[in-house]
Amino acid sequence: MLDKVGIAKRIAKEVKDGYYVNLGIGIPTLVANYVRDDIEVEFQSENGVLGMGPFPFEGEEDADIINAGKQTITTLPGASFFDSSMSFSMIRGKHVDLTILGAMEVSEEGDIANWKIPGKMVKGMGGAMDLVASAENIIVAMMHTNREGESKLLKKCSLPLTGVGCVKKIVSNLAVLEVTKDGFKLLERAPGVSVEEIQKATEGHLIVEGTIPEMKL
Amino acid sequence: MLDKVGIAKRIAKEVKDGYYVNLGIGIPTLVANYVRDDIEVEFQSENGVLGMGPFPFEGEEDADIINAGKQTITTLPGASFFDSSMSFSMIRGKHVDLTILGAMEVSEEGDIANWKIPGKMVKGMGGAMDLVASAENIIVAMMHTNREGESKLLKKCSLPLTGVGCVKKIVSNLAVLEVTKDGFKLLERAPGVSVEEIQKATEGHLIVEGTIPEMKL
Amino acid sequence: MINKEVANVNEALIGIEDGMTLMLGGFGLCGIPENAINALVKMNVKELTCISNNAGVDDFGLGLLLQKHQIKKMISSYVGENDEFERQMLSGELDVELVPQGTLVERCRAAQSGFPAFYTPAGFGTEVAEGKETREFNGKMYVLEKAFDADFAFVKAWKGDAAGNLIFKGTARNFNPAMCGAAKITVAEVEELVPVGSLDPNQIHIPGIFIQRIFQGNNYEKRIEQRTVRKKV
Amino acid sequence: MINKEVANVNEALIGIEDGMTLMLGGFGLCGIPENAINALVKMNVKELTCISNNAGVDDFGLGLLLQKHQIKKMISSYVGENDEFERQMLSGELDVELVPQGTLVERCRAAQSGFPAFYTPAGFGTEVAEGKETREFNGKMYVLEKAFDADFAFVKAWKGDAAGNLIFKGTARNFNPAMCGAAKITVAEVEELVPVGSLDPNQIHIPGIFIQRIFQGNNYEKRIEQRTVRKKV
Repeated sequence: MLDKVGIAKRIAKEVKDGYYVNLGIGIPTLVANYVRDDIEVEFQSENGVLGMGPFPFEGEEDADIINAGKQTITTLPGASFFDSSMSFSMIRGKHVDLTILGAMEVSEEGDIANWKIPGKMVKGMGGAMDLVASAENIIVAMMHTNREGESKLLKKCSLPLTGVGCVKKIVSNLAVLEVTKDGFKLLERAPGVSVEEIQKATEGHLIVEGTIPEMKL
Repeated sequence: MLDKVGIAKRIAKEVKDGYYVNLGIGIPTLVANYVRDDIEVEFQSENGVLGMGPFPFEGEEDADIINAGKQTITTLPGASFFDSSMSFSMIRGKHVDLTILGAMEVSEEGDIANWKIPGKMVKGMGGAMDLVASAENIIVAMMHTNREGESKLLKKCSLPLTGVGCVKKIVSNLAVLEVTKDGFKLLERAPGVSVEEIQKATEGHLIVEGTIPEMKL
Repeated sequence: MINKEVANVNEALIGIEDGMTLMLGGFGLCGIPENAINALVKMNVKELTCISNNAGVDDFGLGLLLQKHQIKKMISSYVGENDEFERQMLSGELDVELVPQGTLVERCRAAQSGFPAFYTPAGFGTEVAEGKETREFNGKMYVLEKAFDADFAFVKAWKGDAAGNLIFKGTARNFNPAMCGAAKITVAEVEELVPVGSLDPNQIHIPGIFIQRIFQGNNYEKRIEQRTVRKKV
Repeated sequence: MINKEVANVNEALIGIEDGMTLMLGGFGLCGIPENAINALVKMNVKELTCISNNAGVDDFGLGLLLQKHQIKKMISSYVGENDEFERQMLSGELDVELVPQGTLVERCRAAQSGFPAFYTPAGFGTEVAEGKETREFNGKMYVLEKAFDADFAFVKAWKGDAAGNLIFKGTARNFNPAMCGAAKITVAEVEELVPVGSLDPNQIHIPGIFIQRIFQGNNYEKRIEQRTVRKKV
């Protein structure tokens, strides 16, 4: 079973040379730390920066330079700042190659819910609805089940949706799955996790074809 | 009767303190020369400049700094350059206070035609359609009649329209007229021009109320 | 040059009334019009509708207006940093319209640019699209979204001049440019009001035509929400 | 940093084919992609649809492509400076779609920004609106206009870096920024290719993400159409 860092490490392997990548808040933010350093990737943050670097050294924080998670950041050579309108031109216009974000629920049809629990929690969708409605390449980083052990990979989402039919790939603490027209296709198992455990944790239709390899990190 | 400079001088009196003004090609361009110098006005050109100054001194022309008529220009302190998209945000968004442009024909309902003579001449509308569709304050600079002596202030335009019901005021070589819901209301006569001459040169409905003063330049 | 400079924040706020709709720039606490917000708190104007990407934190930014119940309705994309906000929203005291972030900024830009409406893919198939027209273009579904209609826009820039020209810094730019000229009156506060003519005309982010009032702000706190650092090795 | 630099204009044009739709920046002859146009003339690609505010003059800019009958259709707002253009248009050799200038640039920006369509007041009641949907918002009539769909965009900037970041100069900016990323492939030519990291991130007009190929242009003629001067007294 993977921890958050493990999920981030596995997703990092999906990042290809020449990709512009938007990272959501939480686990996705960690992905930047594990991308191979022999490829060129630029990170975009929807609040208006392209070419993000690592966090600043202590004492070098600048209140005017943050990411979408409101964390202080730095920029790399070749970086640029722009306004929110242009930022979403990049996102909606499909100039961003890969979007990695978290989810509360994903359905076997690729629907995603991650912004609201009616009557209980409403943080808002932020830029997630624009991202999932536009990106051709969306990877969801999530826990396979909630704290009560209930599956978060469902036939139908129970929570208000963020987007419909948009998720292409899921990396959970248990597995890597592809969302196909027939359901969740199991691609890889997390280290030490069996197909049966994944099956048990998946409410939606799970497709298991042949031997499922254990993932390499 | 006014010449082109006279028309420009009369229109210049319509320019008020604090106005952002877009000047069309031809007579309107001349208006800038005659605006009172005790008021603050900024000239916008739709190709992407606000705060235009006079033409450059010989030898100081810059191919990268032109107006919408493709003439070399200079800028004044406080000027800015921007792209065409933002330029039309200024125009469509009603941030430009006054638009002055030429016309081939104007109708008594305020329609204007100035971009095409079917089968004969097609220059294109440039920014004129955006300007007339958006501006609340449009003054047309034009000759009252064509070379054959036929009126250009008509009941209905015969040429393809640039915009409908948008012209508010006309300064011609013969008169100043306001476009009202009942037709062309005569406001002022050009020096030495009689109401009868104006009436004869106006095909559309001309409203003459009381004594019509001669314009002051 | 048309002069937009006003003496101070109080002069900049003349005309603000109860029940008005305001736009406020900023992303989180980054690039928010601190001086204008503090003055709105002091003048105790009520029943406001606020268009702002976020709602501040409990004791800073728009959180200050929320504390005093000056806000009737918030139009935002993300409000997760503010407990008092969540409390007022879940109790029904506060009316909230949540809008996808890209749609939020484009509804500002549409107002700025004279577009009444546009089609966007964001929110199709979700409750955001409920009651709105949806439509297919080239095999994909889109939602019709409309321009905002606001009374005042408050923006904060890094540098500006009396002509109203603005330059923003870093990610403090965010929603500020799209709100300029998107309301009947746009008020810009700047960290540094520089002499007219000292800004490079080629490098102005927002030309003065979009601004009605500008003033030199002061006492900027520029609070950091998530101070995240790494250690020097 | 993702490297977009290509060695020269020929490499930048790889993939251009007969019948393609091209966007070309510039206003009149100001800010046009001179190197790309000259190379398109040389490679003699045919049946092009060109989206460009103007059509050059008889012997420069797009006029060179018109002379060789390489253009099947022009989509422009103003074409008054080109006799050969007018001749081909009136004779029916050339298909022409005239579009209001603000609509022209916004149809580029819509393609750049993922908006399929928008409503604009320009052209309502004129032949521009014929066959298009019209609609009332708040008592005013608007026309539905759609995003362009182009294969290549050619833009010209003042300075740029290998990451594709661009800065334009003066009114040579015009249509160039809205065309960046508005076609499948955007090619930028620059007067000066500067080292990555030497441009101020706060002052970049177009971030590199919108650009696929960039090269150092040469032999810029930058012809002036209307040299208008005053005498020193």
